[in-house]
Amino acid sequence: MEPVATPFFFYLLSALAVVGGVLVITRRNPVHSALSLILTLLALAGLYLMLYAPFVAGVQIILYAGGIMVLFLFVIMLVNLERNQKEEQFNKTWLVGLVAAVALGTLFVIVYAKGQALFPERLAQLPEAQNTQQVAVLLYRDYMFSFEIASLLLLVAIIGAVVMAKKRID
Amino acid sequence: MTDATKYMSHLELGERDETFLDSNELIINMGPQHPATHGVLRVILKLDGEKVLGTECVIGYLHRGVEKIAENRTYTMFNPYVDRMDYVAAVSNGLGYCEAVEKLMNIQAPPRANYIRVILTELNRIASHQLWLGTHALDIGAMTPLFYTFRDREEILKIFEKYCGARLTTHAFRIGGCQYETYDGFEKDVQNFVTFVRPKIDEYEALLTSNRIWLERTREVGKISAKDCIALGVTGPVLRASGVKWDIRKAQPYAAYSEFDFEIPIGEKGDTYDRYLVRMAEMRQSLRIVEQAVGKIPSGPIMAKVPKVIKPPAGEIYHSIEAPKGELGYFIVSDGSTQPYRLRVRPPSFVNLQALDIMVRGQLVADVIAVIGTLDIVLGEVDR
Amino acid sequence: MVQRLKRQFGSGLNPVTYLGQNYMEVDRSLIPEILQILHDQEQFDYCVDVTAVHYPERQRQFDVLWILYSFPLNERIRVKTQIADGETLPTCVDIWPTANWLEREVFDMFGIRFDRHPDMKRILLPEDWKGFPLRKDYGIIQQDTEWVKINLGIESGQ
Amino acid sequence: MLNYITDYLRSNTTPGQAGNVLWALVYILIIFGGVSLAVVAMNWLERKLLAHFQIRLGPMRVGPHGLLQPIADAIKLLTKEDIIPSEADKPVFWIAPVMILMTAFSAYVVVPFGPTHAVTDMNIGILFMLGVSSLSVLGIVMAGWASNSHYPLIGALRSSAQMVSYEIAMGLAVVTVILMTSLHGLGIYGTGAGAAGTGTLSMIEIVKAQLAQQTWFVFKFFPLGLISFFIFAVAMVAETNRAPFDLPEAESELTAGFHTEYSGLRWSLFMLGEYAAMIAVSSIAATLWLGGWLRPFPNTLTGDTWDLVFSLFPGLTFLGLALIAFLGVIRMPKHAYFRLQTLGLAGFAAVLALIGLILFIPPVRDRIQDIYWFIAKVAIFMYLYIWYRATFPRYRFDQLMKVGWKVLLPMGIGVLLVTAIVGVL
Repeated sequence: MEPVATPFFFYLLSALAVVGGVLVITRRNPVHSALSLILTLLALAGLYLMLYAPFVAGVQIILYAGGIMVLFLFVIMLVNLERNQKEEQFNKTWLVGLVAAVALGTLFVIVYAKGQALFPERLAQLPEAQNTQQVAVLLYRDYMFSFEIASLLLLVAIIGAVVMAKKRID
Repeated sequence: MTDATKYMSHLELGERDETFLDSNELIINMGPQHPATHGVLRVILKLDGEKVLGTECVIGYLHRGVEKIAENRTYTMFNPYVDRMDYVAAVSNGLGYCEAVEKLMNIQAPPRANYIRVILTELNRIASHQLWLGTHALDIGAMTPLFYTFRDREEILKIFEKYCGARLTTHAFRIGGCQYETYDGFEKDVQNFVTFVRPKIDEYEALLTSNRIWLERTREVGKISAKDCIALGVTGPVLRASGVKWDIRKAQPYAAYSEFDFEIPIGEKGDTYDRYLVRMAEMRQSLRIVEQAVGKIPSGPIMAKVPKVIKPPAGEIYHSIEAPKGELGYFIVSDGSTQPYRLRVRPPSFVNLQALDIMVRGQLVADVIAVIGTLDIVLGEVDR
Repeated sequence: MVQRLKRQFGSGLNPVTYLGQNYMEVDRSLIPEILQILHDQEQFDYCVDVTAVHYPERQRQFDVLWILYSFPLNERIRVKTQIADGETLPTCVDIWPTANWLEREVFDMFGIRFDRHPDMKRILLPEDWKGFPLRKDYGIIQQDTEWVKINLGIESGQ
Repeated sequence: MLNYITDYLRSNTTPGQAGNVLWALVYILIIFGGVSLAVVAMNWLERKLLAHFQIRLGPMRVGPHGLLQPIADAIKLLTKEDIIPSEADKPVFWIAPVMILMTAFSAYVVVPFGPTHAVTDMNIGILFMLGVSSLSVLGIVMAGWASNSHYPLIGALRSSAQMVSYEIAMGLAVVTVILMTSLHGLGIYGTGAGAAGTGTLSMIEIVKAQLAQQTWFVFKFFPLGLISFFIFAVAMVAETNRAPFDLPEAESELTAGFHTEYSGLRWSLFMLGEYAAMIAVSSIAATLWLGGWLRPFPNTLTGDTWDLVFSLFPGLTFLGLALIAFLGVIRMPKHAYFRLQTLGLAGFAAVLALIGLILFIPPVRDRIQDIYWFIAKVAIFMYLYIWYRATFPRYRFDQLMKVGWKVLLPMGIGVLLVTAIVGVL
């Protein structure tokens, strides 16, 4: 597919993602935060598409935006909101947070500067049509064991959550 | 929402289900403007998620003080008022009132009048049940039966209109008999209606009786045992669906009911589905009665000898009939004047509505709607 | 049955039959006991109605009535007692739960209170209604007149 | 310009695939307009059909046989007062209907109306459709929450719980079909040339696989295809919140569910979104199981004669509709009052007949066929939607969940496993 106005869309999507991310932490209303997060996730899906990874983009939309965030919203709606809104937004750990953010940012910059040679000049030209197959091969052939371990872990987590949520059975 | 808590006093009885995921308790107002409460009934629901912990009915929005009106009207003048209580079964109301006053005055309506009364009352029972079926099915989400039942109910209303000029609040009977002689072709009309509506009732049943979704929505929903029914004074089809074979038409026959052959359909479990089946069977039995009555309607006068001014001797009387909703009773105290000293109506809907709470506890919100529908209340009668 | 009760309670109970319908006039003090016996021993398992009649010129202004029915016997009976204004009656909700709303309605319309009733408040009329409409001395346009006086500033809306 | 058009029409790719922005835009506009028009038509058809199911006449006053009723409705909705509850969360309240509408319409980007008639042939087509339609839950949740009122909130919670749970069954049914594109098992199903599909998520490739395997997937691995189709057909009704799964909008329980507080234009956006979503999922079903744009019996009734016969269908359909309209003209009451209406109906019939005749012209006939069959298949689903609504009572919420989790989900997994086993055998 001939790319269309690639830089424009890249910057648009990145800007959306950043704006969404900022809104997530600045909104007082948790529902608004969650909605901003969805915006970020959708922008990221767009970026994946631009990287010729449509399968990842699709999964991003279905799982994160469509599934997980809906559950998030569910929980937020069921929990009493009024109390949360009155709470002070930035509590005393904001300094720690800031330090951590700066450290992470520096790390990114350093890695990018030092290891620029590691990144290919251009994107590896994977045929777009085989992206899904590639993901499947990686997951189910090369990294099958770790994939299954991860799913087992999730299962354990689910069972644990149910057990914890269940108060007691007489 | 805030003032609802004021009425919640006895709702604390509901036990909290702590066996599964903890969730918020919610108090919800259903009505008074709600499509499924059949009028202006307001039900305050205390919910745990979608589970009903308790209900409280707030009624009286349609209270018109019928009993006070009666004390300020003569016996004849009050007759049309009773039609306005259970307005979908106005004929039954009129029958109960006229018979109560007749009993108080110790007069007997002539046989022909009694036959006309039986025919019209039973037609009215069918109309009432048809209306119930349509709205009940609509509440559960089946839109179509409503139109079918209204189409067929129309035929009954046409007969009423031809007989006495009114369709809904008929004022068909007078103290001592009937005002009007049957019109030409009355028997034929009724006969035609019976043959017309029999297959139609099968049609309703074809849509619903074995419909899986209908079964799931109505079976095991709003169960009430015979013991609870009796304790709560519930009468009519609701009582019979719980397995009590009791019908005033058989137990203490009035009008000409002792002369007809019919059965009392009963249910077993007392759930919404049984009540549905009982009412369907009742429609068929009513058709049987109508058919028999039209077949052997005697000739003769339609009015007993009634004094010009109705002035019952001092005394009191309680007379009840089997209205489509249950036992409809009139308790009249006379002081020998032309106006009742006290007239009390024992409304079936009012008493039956009390059972709502026991029927929906522990069930889901959607069941409340099914149960309100199956109780077949008419708010005009609940509030009077 | 009535004879048996008559023997048991003597002058407090007066059985009457009018137009083929039985009722008994019972002294106020005997009410709880008689209702209990009617339900437990005489099989009157269905309370059809609870209501009252107001006789303002009498010393004891109210007749309170219980209309009972027995499914096994297919028989109706009325129990009637006289009480004065302000006097209370024991509730029979624990005998017949159906009396709950019926007693509330009696309270609503006549202002007769029932002791130990779980939820004694108005049922058909609003909570802030003044007066008890089915008493004979309740003027039917009193509410109306009051409203027009306050809201329209005229003497009567009639 | 004309050259450009004819050039394009001769080419063999979708505009998106060819990177042709202009044509992609044209297609988007056509689809947007067409779907909106279809929704309007559905509005009229639903009212009319429901009415006839229920022994009524339905709209009869606005235009002959109420044909102009949707327009009247639209004018009414657009000019209605637009109420936003004072306690509502305004921005979210604003975005919610737009969100629903957007997701419903963006699903059409990958719907193949014909081998070349799609905006783009995305290689994750079906995944994209499922993903985008799952986003509409967000719109519903937002609407319910933003209204700041009990009924919409409960309606939204119900609705989203319902959609999230039925999505799983739906996904399993779809995966079964994707397996079928690459499997042809046992050698008895589809051994024609190119029968070995490669397994694909692209909507167009899925239809092509059905062509290559010489079977619609609803009949493949009988009865496996049929069962997965059934699962999808049930899940799809639940997914679009229609009867008998219309709990979020159960008017006897929750008044109008999540859009109780909406009015006027915004409310109509919800309706537009709902119907657009219905058409979108119906087109998934038609594409995946009923062979998309393929005409019936593409393999058994072959040859030029049959091709000709089937290519006459579009024209015949319109002529049939015109005939019905003409019968309506004849049955119109002969009264001066109805003259205008009669003329209008006659004009409408004439337009239908004209379209029918145009559709007989060979070049048009050939080009329109694919689209015709696709739309015909979708139309069957739309009719079913209305039929359900007239016939079924409504499920209770826990029963609905039970159907989703305890019936459809195990069935879906079972069918998936059996398909895989049968396929590799």
